[in-house]
Amino acid sequence: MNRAKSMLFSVALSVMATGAAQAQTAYKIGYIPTSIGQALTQAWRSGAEKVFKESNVTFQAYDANMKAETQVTLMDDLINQGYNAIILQPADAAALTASVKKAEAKGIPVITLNTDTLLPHAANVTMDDSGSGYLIGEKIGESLGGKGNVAIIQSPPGAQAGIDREKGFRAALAKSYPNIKIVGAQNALWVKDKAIEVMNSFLQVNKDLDAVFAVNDNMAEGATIAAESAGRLGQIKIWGFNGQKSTLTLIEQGKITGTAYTNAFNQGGTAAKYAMELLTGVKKKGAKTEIIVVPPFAATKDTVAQIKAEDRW
Amino acid sequence: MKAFNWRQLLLDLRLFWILLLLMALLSVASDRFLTIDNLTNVLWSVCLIGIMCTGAIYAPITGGIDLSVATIAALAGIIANLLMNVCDLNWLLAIAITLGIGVLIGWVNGIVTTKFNVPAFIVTMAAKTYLFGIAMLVSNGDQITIMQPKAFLAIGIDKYLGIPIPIYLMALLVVFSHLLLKHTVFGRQCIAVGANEVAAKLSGVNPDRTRIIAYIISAVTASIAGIVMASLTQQAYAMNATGYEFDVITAIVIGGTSLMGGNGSVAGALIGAVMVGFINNGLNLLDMPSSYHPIATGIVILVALIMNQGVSLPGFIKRLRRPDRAPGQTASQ
Amino acid sequence: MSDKIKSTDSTLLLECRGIDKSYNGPMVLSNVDFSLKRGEIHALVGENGAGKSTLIKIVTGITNRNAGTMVFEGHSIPLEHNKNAAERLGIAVIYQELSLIHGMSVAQNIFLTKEPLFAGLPVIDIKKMNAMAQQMIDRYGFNLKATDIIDQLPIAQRQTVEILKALSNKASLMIMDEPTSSLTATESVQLFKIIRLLKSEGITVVYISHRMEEVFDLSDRVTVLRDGKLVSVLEKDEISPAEIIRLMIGRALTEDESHHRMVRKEGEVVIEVNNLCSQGKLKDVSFKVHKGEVLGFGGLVGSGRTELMRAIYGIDAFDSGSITYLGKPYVPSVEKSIAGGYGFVPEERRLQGIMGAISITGNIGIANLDSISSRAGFVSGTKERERAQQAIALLNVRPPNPDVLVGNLSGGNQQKVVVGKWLIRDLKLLIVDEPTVGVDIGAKEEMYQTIEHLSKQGVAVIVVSSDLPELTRLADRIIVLRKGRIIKEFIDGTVTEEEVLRAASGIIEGSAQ
Amino acid sequence: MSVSAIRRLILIGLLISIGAALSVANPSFLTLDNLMTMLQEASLTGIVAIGFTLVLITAGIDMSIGAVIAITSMICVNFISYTSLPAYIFIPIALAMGCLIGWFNGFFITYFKLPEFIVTLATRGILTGLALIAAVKDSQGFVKNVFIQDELFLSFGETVGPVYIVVIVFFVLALATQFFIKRTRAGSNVYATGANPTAARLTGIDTDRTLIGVYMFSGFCAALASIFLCARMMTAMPEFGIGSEMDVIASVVIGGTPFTGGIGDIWGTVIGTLFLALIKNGILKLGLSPYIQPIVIGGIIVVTVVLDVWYKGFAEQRVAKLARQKQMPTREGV
Repeated sequence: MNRAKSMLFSVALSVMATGAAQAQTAYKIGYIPTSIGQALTQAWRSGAEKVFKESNVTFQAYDANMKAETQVTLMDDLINQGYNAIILQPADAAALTASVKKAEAKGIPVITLNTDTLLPHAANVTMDDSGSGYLIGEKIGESLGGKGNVAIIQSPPGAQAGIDREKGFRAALAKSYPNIKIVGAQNALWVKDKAIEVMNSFLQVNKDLDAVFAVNDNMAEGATIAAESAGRLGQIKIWGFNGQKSTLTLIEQGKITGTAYTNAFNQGGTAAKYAMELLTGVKKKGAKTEIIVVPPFAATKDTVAQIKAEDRW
Repeated sequence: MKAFNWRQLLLDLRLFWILLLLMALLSVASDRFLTIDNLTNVLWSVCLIGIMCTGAIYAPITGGIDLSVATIAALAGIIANLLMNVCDLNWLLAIAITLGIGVLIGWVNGIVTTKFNVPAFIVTMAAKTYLFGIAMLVSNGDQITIMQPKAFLAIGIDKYLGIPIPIYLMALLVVFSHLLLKHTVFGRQCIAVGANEVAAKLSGVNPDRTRIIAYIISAVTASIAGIVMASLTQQAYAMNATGYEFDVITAIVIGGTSLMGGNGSVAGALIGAVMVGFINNGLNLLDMPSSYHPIATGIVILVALIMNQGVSLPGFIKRLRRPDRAPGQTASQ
Repeated sequence: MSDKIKSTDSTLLLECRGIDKSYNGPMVLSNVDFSLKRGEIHALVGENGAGKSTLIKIVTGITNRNAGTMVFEGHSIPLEHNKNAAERLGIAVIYQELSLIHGMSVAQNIFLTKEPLFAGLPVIDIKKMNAMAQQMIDRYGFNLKATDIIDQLPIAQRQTVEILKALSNKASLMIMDEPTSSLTATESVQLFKIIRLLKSEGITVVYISHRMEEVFDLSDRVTVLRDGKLVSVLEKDEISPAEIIRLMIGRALTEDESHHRMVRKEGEVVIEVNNLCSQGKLKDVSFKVHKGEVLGFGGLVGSGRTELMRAIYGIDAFDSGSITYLGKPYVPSVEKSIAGGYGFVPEERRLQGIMGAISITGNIGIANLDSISSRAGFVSGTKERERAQQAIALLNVRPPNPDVLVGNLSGGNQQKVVVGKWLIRDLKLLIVDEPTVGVDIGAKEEMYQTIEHLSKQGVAVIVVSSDLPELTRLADRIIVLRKGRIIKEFIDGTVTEEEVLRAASGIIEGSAQ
Repeated sequence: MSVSAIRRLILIGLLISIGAALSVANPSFLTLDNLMTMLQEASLTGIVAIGFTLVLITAGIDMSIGAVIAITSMICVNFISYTSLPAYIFIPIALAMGCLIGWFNGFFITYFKLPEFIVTLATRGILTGLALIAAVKDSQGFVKNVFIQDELFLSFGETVGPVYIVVIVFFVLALATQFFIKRTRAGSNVYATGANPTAARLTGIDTDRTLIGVYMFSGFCAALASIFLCARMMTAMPEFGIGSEMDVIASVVIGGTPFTGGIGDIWGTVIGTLFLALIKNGILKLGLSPYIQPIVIGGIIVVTVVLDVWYKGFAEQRVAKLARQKQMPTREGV
């Protein structure tokens, strides 16, 4: 069902794209992800670049090194440089709210990715962290038959995207599968090597661990390495989040059970198109943030084949 | 072998007792702690830090510091992958070239520190910044998944006799580095340069050359760690190992090496790394929130340092009553 | 044996009686009396290890006496004396440059911790401070500016800053420990003027020196110590260099000792230096050293002696000139020199000689890495230890434990380690720069014997020393440097300390400089 | 002119010429808005750098400053979320906490004679953890970053005319600290302790007390910066400031304060801070790839410090040579 929705959405987008291509005025659009060097943010960037290639846009990416303070600095700078629009992945909702407000007050539309800020702005293109977490919760619950032990590999405390995912996941278990026990939740700092360490300790403590949910794919891949090394990969269902290319391959190989796949190219493209439409006047800014949900797709061994090669990032 | 430094041995042993105490505490706290499996896992997880320590220790021994090790590791993984999977080189050759680039990086650090007389802290801190940029540039900012070749990937994960290869590698490097430091001409020269550069120079040691080699060794072991990390995580990524430099320095200092130079203990650094590994592992096993990890590590650093200064708990309390006499050396000049 | 001290009277500034001191062991001072009159220049003399510095430390409160009474300006000073109390009483020590803060101006250094403040505010009145400092400087006629930064001043001027600092503390007693040891002759003369000026201001000066002429010229009274005991107190009219030396060493010098007979040794030339020049340091220096010869280098500090040694050892490059070593042209570098059979004992032991935090074994091993390691670069711990023990036995290092950290040894034993690391090598040329500074008297004698022994074995030895008795005792030939040039060479026959000193000060055959 | 004055002029010259080049490269550089933002950015680092300069003058180092920023922001946000105390009450408490942490650092360094680097690194770890524990949590126990709406508190992030308050505070603090270290006895003690601790003790300076005071001041400055940072961001995060040590150290060292102690002043740090802020701000204007940016920044830091060290060595050698020639006219002979 979800997949159908997303397909529909893609079609709609490609129709809109033709309209935006007419624009001839030169625009400067800035892109501030939390960190430039991540599969997800790279995919967003490529998606957006593809859209902007068709029009006269300077698209400049900035690296915030995972720090909200740096993002605020960059926002200020882009405002001062007179950028026409900004695509932002806030490291934290509260921390970026003031900056986004400032930009909007200067007439610079800000389109946020995934994490929304607290005050109204142009748009939020989101893969719905919380909803996707919920989806994975349901999938895991379903596959365990409503009973078993689950561990969570967390993001650093305070990282909002990770928190939203985990919250959604916990909500699903609490609501539909109260018999599933969450036996541990540990932070692996978004990275693989820490995830291996954390997973190892999960495996030590829980001799009957049934499933693991890692709030991003990197950590899921790390968990897989640890489980495989301990010879327990077959007994444990590992779920990731994002759906990066390497994870999809691992799903095909049967090592990772599944991930909440989002077409990040598409998501970046959507944000880019929205920005162009605002700039060319095709769309008017509303009083409230327009929330565009790019629905997640639960990629598992059975469904992963449906994701086309060109949609893998 | 009779030329054994008993003082150093005692220091190492003292650390060893702290380590045993920590292990005892943790095994009381969690029944999962004291299992072969778990201990192997801890060793496995401290491998990267441990490998970096074996070389990075030479910087403080000669009176410097190397803050760039983590970034060198990330860069090494990226370069190795580039050579293997883009340039289609044999994996062994790729590793050799990567280590060669490590030598170059260390050489640059060493040259700027010695010949241009810039403090090592600043040199390696700046190196950390620009090497990160180079790593991003070479990898195009991507998280590259390394799928090939199998032999390369085996370095990080494969086991021999139930023990992961990186542990053997770490053990090998620890032994190698220990021998280098304690039983070779170069080791003596490093210690001499750190203890008194002028005296060393007048005794025929070339301080600049010694320092440059120290930074090269540091960069090479960092590269080895980077290769192991790339293989273990099957990933070449500029943000790999972020922040490891502080863990490395922590381990080295807990191990009894002074940042002022002139002494050092590779075994101590390994114990330091394992100690930090145990704390993290113990807290993980107990499912404590990750916020407790840095606190516990910080406290262990302070306790280990104070004990290295030769202060016992009763002595400490006694001194608190008579604060006019501080422990440790008399004047720190 | 000790002469009676003159009667106690109100003119005495300081009166110490029956001072005993031991540092957990032998008595360093026993039953010493020491008194100072107001406004006198009082020399304190004695051989190294006679107890001069301990006595000074007791007076200034750096260490405490075990027994005895001390009265300063009528105040009885308790056994538990301390430095701050001494300072408050007006006792000051002029350190070489220890107590000055680099990077600060003269005025700042003089008034550190007691800077003049704006009325009632915790704010330093810099103008006033500079003016006060300048006023002091002018009053004593020093060639200084209050705003000069310490780092840019030569040693002599730094010393005057020290003196000013003490004066600003309202010191009534100023103790100068070997104040001329790092001064040039002109600077020394300048210092003597200052000391006399201080005297005229009513300040008592205690002057410690090895240079008999200075003592003779300056002092109103002289206290002589020997082996921790008071030998004599000489009044102005009793002072003569010969008498002081007699009292210091306990007997009159024989003709042989005061006029050391030098022996010409003409064997194989070990090293030959021709026209060595180094800009601003050395000018046309040429000399030869033969096998088994002890060549002494005299001259004042700063005359280029140390620079010359560093150049022929290969530490500093020189501009022109040539060196022939063992008959072959030689361009020195430290590594080559060591491999070729040099040994080098540097001037400043703590800064250049020892590695304090490392064991005796390590200190000796570092210069012998070639002989204790295999070709692959592995050090043999057994061999290293053997060699260390060999050196320890050879020089009688105490304690004879190769694992002891060198920083924990006494000065003399530290020096033995520095020398010892060369002795176990196949030594052909040993350069020793100030071999016995800060070395106790027993170790000093051992050091001399070692050098004599080496020369008998055919090692060429170059001794650089400011200690003239040392030079005349050891050397077979003496070269005196002045301002980077060889000014005089004493080859055959006899030489007196006075002759050496005159040459070093530039006074040759009446032509004063 | 003294060597240090020339070094400072060289740095100012570089600052101005890079600024001029940037104005040509991108007109948006030389706009009031941009300059003000740059100054604000510089001031946030600069306030911390002022405290750090004093630490460096005593030949120490303080790695905990970033973590102090984090913990202070958590203290503030806790007061805002859980109490109705006004900002003028809890801000002094937060600043006092900064001092307390500094005292803790200073105590371990002076009492146990432990190396500064590692003590403050340990404190950094402890504070990092405590900040996370102290963070405001939601009902499920997840860290929740509060959007601050306390007006008095937020007024710290406002401007007076076009100038941000933090900039004014930075310059006032710089002025006051410069005055303190150059014109008070306590300030002289700081230099003396760094240049020659033995001599300082001989002169009767309580070096331990001076050191503790310096670390307290460093903690205070970091806490102060934290308040402005929170006001600017309108939130507080437990990660605030962590990792910012490196910028601070780079600023101070570029400003000419060496690691060896006894030398340096606040104006150097102000220039160094402005220099680094200028580079960081300017590089964004050049349209460079984000990958190249760290290479350029790292390179500029190294080159600047190498130049500075080289010039200093060169100048000092010349001074020494002149002094030697004055002392010993070799040409004349005897």
